[in-house]
Amino acid sequence: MLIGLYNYWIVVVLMMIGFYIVIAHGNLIKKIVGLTIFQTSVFIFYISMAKVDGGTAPILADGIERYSNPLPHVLILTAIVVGIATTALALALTVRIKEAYGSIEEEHIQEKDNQAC
Amino acid sequence: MLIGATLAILVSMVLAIIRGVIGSTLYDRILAVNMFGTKTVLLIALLGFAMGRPEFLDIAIVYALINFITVIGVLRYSDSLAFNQPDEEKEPEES
Amino acid sequence: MDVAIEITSSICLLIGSFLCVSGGVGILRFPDFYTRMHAAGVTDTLGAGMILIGLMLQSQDFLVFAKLVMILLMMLFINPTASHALAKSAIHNGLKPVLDIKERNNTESESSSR
Amino acid sequence: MKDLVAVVMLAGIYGLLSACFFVAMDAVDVAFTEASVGAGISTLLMLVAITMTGRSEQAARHKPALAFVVVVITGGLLIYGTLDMPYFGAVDAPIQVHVAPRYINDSMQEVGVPNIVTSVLASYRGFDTFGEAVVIFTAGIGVLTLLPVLRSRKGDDAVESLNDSMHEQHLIVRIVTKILIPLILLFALYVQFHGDFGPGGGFQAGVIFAAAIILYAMLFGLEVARRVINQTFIQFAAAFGVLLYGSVGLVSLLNGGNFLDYSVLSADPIAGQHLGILLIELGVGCTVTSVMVIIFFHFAGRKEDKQRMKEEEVG
Amino acid sequence: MLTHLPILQVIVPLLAAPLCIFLRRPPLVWLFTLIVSSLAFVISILLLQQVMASGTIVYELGGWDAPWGIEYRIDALNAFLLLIITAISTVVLLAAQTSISKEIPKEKHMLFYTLYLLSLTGMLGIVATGDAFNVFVFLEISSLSAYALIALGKDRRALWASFQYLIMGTIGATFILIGIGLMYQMTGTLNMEDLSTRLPEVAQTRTVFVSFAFVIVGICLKLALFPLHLWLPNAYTYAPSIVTAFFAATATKVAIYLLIRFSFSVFGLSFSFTTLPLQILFMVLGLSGIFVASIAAIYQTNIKTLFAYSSIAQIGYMIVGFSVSTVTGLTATLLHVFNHALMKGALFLALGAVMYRIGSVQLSQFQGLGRQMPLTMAAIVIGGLSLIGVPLTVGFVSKWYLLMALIEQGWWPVAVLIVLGSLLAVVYVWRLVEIAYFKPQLVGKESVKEAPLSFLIPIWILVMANIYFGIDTRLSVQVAQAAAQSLFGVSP
Repeated sequence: MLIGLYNYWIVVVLMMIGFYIVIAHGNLIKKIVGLTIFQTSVFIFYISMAKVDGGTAPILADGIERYSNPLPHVLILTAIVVGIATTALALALTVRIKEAYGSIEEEHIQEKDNQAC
Repeated sequence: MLIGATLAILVSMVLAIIRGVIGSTLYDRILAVNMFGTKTVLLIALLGFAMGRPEFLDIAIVYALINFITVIGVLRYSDSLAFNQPDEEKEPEES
Repeated sequence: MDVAIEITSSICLLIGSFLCVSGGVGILRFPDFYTRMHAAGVTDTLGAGMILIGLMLQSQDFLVFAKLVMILLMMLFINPTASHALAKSAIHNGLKPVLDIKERNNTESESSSR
Repeated sequence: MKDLVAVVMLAGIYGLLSACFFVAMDAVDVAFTEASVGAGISTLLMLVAITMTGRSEQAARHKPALAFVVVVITGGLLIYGTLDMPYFGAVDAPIQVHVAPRYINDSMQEVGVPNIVTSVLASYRGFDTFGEAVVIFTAGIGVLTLLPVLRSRKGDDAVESLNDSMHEQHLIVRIVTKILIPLILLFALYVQFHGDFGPGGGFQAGVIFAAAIILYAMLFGLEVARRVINQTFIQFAAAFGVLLYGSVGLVSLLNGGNFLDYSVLSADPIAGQHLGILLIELGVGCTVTSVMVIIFFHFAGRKEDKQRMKEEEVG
Repeated sequence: MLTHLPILQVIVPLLAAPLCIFLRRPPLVWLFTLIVSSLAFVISILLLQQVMASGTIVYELGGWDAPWGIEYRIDALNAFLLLIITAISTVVLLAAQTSISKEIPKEKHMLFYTLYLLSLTGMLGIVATGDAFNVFVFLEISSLSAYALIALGKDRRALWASFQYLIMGTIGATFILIGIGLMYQMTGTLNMEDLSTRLPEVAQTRTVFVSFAFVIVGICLKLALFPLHLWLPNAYTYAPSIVTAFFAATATKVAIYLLIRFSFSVFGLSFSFTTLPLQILFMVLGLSGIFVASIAAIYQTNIKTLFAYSSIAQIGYMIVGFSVSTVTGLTATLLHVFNHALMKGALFLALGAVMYRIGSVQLSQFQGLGRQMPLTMAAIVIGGLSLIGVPLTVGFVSKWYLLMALIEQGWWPVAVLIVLGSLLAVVYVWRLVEIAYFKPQLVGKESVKEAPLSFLIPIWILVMANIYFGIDTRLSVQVAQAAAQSLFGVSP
């Protein structure tokens, strides 16, 4: 079991590191970096599923019998695009937040909001 | 031999990462990233040969390009990065 | 003939690997940024070149060979340029080279507080 | 680690590493994309953003204990879930025996493209890719709304002087870049049209194309690049890409097939598939290039506009 | 062309979005968007008719058959949701041009409509598709445009709200992605129909259990179910009024749809509700959502926040109906989805009108508005009554069905709690009514006039619908029942 699944476990650990950064850090840029790590780890997870022992890249060529599963690759291509779209939007928001609040720390922003109320 | 070279590249990648983590100045980190990128290009090329399908060298070319662009990008913005450091932070380095 | 190519290629790869590892050690162990850059810059270009030549010798396909040449050319272009830009930028922004270990600490804090 | 630049750099390294992993896992197309996106574009965008938001993180955390508990529970759950999964690399896992074999065995007869990933991406699951193009288009529009161009300017001369220091300083880089940019563009075209046979395709080509333009903008000044690539034009180009993709679908609809059924585009189904894939890859490439350029121009432009406004206030 | 209706439903607004960029002139773009949205509405009516007459419609995209290609699968449930979304979108758009003229700078109007259409596309895509991964793609289209739309709000807090929503939404989407990945790992397919036949074989594995958990938690983040609701109040409060009206009426409904689709169709009833203690869990979460959110609503001074909390409470009702997991319970949930869209659409549009005239929606600003803006305030009152569940309004119908479902199962205590929860709604609606009708006018606000017609027409369309469907319940109940029955596999 250790041999069969260790790959997934490492990915899970990576995922959780990303997830932890997202929810525990107050700095918005760090949150975004965490989000990227989280998502990238999910991509790794998908790609590991696709691997077949003795398989090779799913581009047809003569004399090759076994290919890895192309479907997760396709899904992850789409997911990567979604990821960069989210990152770009999040960064744009961060820039605007910095302009509006003068800070990109969660605590400062919440303080300022409470004062305004 | 290919495997050996791959291992050597991996070792130097690890060393580059360590430098990237220790950093100490921004330029050290850029250097580490740059070196890491170069090593990645080589790693991809070697992996292609080791796995018996060397026709995927396009990826290596992209890596080389991207690496260059990243370094230029960092340098382009490093002026304002150095400028932008808030005063309350005296030593941003060392985690 | 094949054996000769195989041996040449192996030697190239061996030299390349050695250079890469030594570059890695250099970037880790040298005292300041400029010496580290020297280690990395020099070994990167030559080491990468050697490895790529080694691979070229092994390639059967023409397209693969052409791509390897392309990578090599780009490496020769890009690496020195990047090193040059990096060094120039560093010195421009006031990072001073350290020649004496004792001076190191105070120079570094000076440079980063800029 | 409090230095955000270092954080971003290391995140870039993480992107490179995961791309290496993808190569080792046979996912060459994904590695291609991850390299250009994860290590390239997103690192660059984060850097530009950091120049505007400040470089270092402040203040220690308050109560990460709760977050830690949540993370441990989620992680534990996931590991628990992996216990019944087929082993890594198993040949008889459900995903290897159910849907995928048809792609691997029949796609050559049905679509006629050696790169299975391309045929699945563009034909079998073409609608997902359409969605992908729309997602990136949405991001472009979102950035346009969030970071509009701030224009209070005297003339373009002022801008030139701003970049002078960069120009003089990096003369060699500029010359090398001048040589490289045509090569990069050529390579992008190669990736665009070679996607049927090797790794690559519209998205990757778009990113590389955009990277060339971004490189140009970084070294020769944003204003110069903006003059070369008109703002309205690039917005049109982004919209055009999505429309091209959509209209391929509509044409197949009018020819009596279902939406995005390329077989009806030509008398010979395989030729039709080829034509359809070519066109939609072009559409994706067009949208991705223009959106990436839009995003970068608006990030970097925001920064320069603000700098200029600050100077005008002082002056 | 009729056979292509399912795909036209989605691609008409989708292709219209980039066309907006070419049109550029705001009034033109508005008209165009309105036409496109009405077109989508017409398509959804036709679809509903087809489905009710001849059963499920399957449409294979790209001409590839199901597990290999992506398919659209429209049954009564989808068609019902499609109808709600397009109807609300069209009605809300009527007021859009007037409302955003005061809230959004002119040069962004074109982009606003583009984003609006994209977000509409995303929601329609989620509902129409029969492919699990396609859900994720369209979910992201709708979310990304939602983040940008919310950030268009005038207050700087809109930015922060949007950022929080972005983080939560992306985590949710990534969780769904993990869940779909695990599901795919165990079955080898992404098609929902195919999944539902292949999942029972592996239903006892831990992997499927975890994948279910991740999908459900991800959806609940999007749904703003009680403990995961934190992003919602701010996002609704600071977004432009039109956006709030549109999202409050549709976005959470789409999430409810996903919840129902995944737990009933994909994983199957027996897995979702027998193997797991989901029934109790959702019951508790739903009830606590109702109480916590209603009590929070009572203490709000910003009316938009007040109704945002009330939305969370209403989601609680839907979840309670869902957790009963009988045909009647599900009918109640679907009815409430429909009815809540009508109420909240009307309420938030009316608030938009107030915002247009006064420029604020603070409770104190409402003093004496009952006389100055009688039609708008009357609409708010009727909407509020509907929220409470007073007979002759739609709110009553869905609560009635909910109570019936609970009593059928013999869950008396829960039924009593539901009635108590409704009483809390009386409190917060009354606060508003009291201030608007029984307090003197504010000094300096005498010149405030009734809202312009472009507001009153859509508001009253929705209010009339509120009353009409409260009296003549045939259409909504029939469709909801058909949808619920098809999910339980009972032929109508």
